Amino acid sequence: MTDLFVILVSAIFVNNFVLARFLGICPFLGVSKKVETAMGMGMAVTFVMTVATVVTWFVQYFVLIPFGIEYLQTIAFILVIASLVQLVEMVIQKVSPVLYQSLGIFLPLITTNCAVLGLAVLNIQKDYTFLEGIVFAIGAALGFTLAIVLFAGLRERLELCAVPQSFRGTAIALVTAGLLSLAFMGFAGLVKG
Amino acid sequence: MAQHIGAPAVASVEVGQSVAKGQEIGSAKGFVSVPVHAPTSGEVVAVESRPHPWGTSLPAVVIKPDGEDRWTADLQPGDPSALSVDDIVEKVRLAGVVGMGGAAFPAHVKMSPPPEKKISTLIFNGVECEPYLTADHRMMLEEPERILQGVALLKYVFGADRVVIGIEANKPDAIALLEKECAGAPVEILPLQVKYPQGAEKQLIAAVTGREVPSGGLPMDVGVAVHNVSTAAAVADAVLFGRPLIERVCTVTGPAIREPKNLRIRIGTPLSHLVEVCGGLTEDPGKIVLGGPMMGFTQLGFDVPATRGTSGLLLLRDEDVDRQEEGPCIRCSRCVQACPMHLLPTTIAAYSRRDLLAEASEYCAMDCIECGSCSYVCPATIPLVQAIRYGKAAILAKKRNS
Amino acid sequence: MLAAILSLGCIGLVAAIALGLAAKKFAVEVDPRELAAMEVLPGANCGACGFPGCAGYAKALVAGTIDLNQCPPGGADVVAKLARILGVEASAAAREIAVVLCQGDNRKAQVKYQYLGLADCTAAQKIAGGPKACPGGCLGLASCQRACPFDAIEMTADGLAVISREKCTGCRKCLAVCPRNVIRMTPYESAIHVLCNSHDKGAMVRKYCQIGCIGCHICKKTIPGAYKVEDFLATVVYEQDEEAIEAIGKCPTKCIRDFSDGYPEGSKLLPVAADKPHAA
Amino acid sequence: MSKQLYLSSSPHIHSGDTTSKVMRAVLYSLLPACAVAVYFFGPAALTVLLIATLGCLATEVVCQRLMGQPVTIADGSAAITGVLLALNLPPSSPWWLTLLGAVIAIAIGKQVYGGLGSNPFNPALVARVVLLISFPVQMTTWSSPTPFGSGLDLVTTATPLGEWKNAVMLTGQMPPELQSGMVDYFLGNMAGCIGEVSALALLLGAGYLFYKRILTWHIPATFVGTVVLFSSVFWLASPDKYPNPLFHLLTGGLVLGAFYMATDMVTTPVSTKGMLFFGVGCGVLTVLIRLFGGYPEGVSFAILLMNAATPLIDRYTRPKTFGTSGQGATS
Repeated sequence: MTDLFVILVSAIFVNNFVLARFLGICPFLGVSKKVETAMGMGMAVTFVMTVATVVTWFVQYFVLIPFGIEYLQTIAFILVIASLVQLVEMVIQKVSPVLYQSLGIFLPLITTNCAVLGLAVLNIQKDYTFLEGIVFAIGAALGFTLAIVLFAGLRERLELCAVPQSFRGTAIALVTAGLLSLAFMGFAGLVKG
Repeated sequence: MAQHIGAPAVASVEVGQSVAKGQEIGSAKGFVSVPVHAPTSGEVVAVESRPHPWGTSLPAVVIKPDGEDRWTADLQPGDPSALSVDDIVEKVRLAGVVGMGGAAFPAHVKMSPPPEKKISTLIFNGVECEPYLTADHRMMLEEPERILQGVALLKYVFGADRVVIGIEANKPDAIALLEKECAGAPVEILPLQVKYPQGAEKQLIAAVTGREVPSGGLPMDVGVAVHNVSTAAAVADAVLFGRPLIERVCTVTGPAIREPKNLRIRIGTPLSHLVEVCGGLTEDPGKIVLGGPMMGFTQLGFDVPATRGTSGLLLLRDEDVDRQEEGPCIRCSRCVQACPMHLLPTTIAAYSRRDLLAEASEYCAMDCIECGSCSYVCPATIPLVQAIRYGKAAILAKKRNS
Repeated sequence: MLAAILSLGCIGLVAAIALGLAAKKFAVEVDPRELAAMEVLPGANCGACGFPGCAGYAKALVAGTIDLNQCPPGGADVVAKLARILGVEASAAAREIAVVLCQGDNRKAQVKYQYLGLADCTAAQKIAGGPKACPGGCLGLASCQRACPFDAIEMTADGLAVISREKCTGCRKCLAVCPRNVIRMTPYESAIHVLCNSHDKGAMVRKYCQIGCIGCHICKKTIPGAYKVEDFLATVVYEQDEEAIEAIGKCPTKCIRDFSDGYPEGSKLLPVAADKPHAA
Repeated sequence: MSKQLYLSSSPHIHSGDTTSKVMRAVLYSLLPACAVAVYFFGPAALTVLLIATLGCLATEVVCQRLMGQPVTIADGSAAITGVLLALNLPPSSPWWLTLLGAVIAIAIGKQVYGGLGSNPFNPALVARVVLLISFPVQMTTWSSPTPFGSGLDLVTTATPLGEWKNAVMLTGQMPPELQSGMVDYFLGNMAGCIGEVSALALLLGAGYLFYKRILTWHIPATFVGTVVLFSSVFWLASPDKYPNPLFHLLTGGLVLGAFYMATDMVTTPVSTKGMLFFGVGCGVLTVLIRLFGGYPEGVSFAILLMNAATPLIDRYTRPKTFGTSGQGATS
């Protein structure tokens, strides 16, 4: 139980996927202009991450290892994740066209999102059990959501600031992301994860 | 002719015509409108556009007084016990009575709430609406009978169970006098905390009844009607004596005036005359403000007339005018603490200035009462109220268009 | 090797079937022409077409409810492309640009009071009709400049808005925010304008502005067809302004200006060599 | 009348309080802390103070010149950042470190965001954390205080919090003598950053700000209160291992942080509810990082993290608009 908790906290704060591992920067920068959109993206990623973990775990232990083809891990995982994302995309487009509009190109980009693939690979590398893997996935996804929502809040505020012309847009967003990551360094060593 | 909120009256006299004091010289157009009356007897010398306190030139009737100050013959005194509610309201409308606090909203409109809104509490506003002004205070000290006659009439009109006169606690003389005057009458005199904007309608209602007027609603939504004490006196004049509203009390004050005074003025008197009566200026003023310092309008000169809503004339010197350049917001949150409507003035202002109207109205821009508290405390001297006002106007315009 | 091919193939097959089913179940119709139209439009979302952004315009175009020439920033080029996508004939709109009809900056035109507060023309206009004594003159608080999505408006040091003839796309955003209606749409080909917006009588205008139109009729008398005077204000008749240039030197207050010769005083904009057919 | 009148929108009077007056009051209130710092750490502290302040002012001038904006160092905000940065550095900081910090604080912490009022993070803390992560050796070389004129050189030692962390790492136990010097801790007679050592001097200054009504109680009270409560829980559970709340209160940068850094108006919530939440968040994070984190001191990180959360806090703690609280129903 403690182990699971440590995994969770570690994934959310200490080894935050975005701010400490620097995975998933693309949607982090792309879909963080509004808090609502960021929340939507967070949820989409949470869903994809959790399901992807389940599926890739099964693929790894029931297909790749038995057949001795672990070297095909990357290809197999990308294939699985890509199909999953397609599925999510279709569902969102049907259920919430507004969210679909605002997520734009970044939704399909989760396909090749290093955060999702990284999660799947890390899960295998760390020899997590099925349950641990799921907790890790949820933690990572929550961490991603936390980071992107915090960041979206900051960017919404920046909209009202007199940021110098040359720093507007991505430049100031990157500076802010850097500072946010700096603040998250404070969690270093909180738990050994 | 624009003497009140709503459609201005239309001149009904011609040049050369001789008019008597109290005679109708402008007739009302529409429901939210009241007639205008000659403040004295004399000859009409012009019917044309003249500078108006609102900053533009508006239609006006210029009367040259004949010095006789003769009342018109057709005043109709009324016996309150013989009049129906509708009769009283009609008399108030014909007399051109408007809210005397400063907004000058026609009183008869306020007195005709839709039948489904039961008014249980009637509040009389004896709280000075703004700092510097003392007109209502003088009114209460000098003419309590007229006020109380009006109070009784309005109580009858609304059929209210509870009648309260709210007065700021720092005016013990007025409180004592009114308490003595209405001993035995079913009227409460309620001393209220001294703070701006206690005299604002919604804040007054909250202080007296503990009820909050819902956002976007009117006092009648919480079963309350609010009238200024001076309005009560004007109602009494109109109903009991048939006298139209042709005079009011106005505070002339400020550092640039020699002898600050409360004057009983005829509507239409040029401001220059008020200044003369108060001993003239001590120096060239930096700002001429009609109304109070928090919500009044600045004027281009002294050649505009006093209107029914002229509660004060404030003359500031150059050094009283805050000319500090606007700085960036440092989010000190003083405006947030100061806002009587519990808004975030700095956020609304920032959105308004960037024309982000959807965001501004989401932050309840339309609930702003423009009391000026936020701008007053802002250390960066950001014109918050002006920005919010700009945003409100834009939001309204957008709503009208769609 | 076989295992690898088979297993990956199976995974792929399962995924393909799932996606295929989902695609049926969650299908959403989008007109491809709408997407194509979006590609062609400038994407500035300026709103000149009257729709919320380019996407809204594209939708309306496909629905066939409006003409193709509602996008001034796009110009004839975009109209042609849209016509190809939608398969209809293009009707090219004549290029119109906005001009500030005023030269009364803070040095040339009188100011009736010192304005304190929000640096915005609409807000200032509410305070006794704005600080400029002239009821039609440019207030110089740059509301139009902030509204311009194309950076086409310059504010001179003395507080006068000047619109670049080259950068202006005719989107009319500045017209909407100007409380004094001093900005007008004019044909791009006409570079000569009477730069005044005051309908006051000549004597009044002289009192508050050195460079305003006093309604003296001299321009109209010089070239009768090219000018008209209404309510003490002369304007160029843009349809027949071929010889308007002849009257410029005659104007006693110098309020007629040929923009192909130079922008109003104080502006840093440079005139582009005139491409109008009747340039002198 | 020959001269022109002023016309403007209402209101026509102003409280007279201005941004620069506020800033100046904050500067004055920091004087006692600076004085104590110079007393305990001698000329070294004075050098750091001067370099940081002048560095910040110079950076502000350069940045604003470069961007073609009016230079606004007169408002005093850059000077405050400089002093606060100095107070957050160890007395033995080399000059280049201090100067680098000043440049980071103003250029990256503030000016890229558009100057005063726009920065989401506290500039001084941004600089401190950047330095702490980039130059851990210089930033954690502490000197024991050597009262002015005692003629002693600065001696390298550890801060009380650092000592505790080392001891717990090695033995799992807290050296009991750590908790014996509370009076010294209160006065400032301990190792630490220049400005954080003397709770007494900082409280004096804060008292002045309270009197001036520049500081409100919300953030400091909830911040300190949460630290005390939260650390009490651990202390009561295991008094041998965890230090008592008073130790938490007086050592490290809690007082400096709670009264000066966490109350920076620009980077904190505007509503009362938001401020309370902000204070609690800072408190919880501080204790967590102090007791379980890799760094001995968590105040800076805690405040930065809460700075990051400020827009969200603002969003969800908006005051209820008058007339929407449901008290309006006709009774």
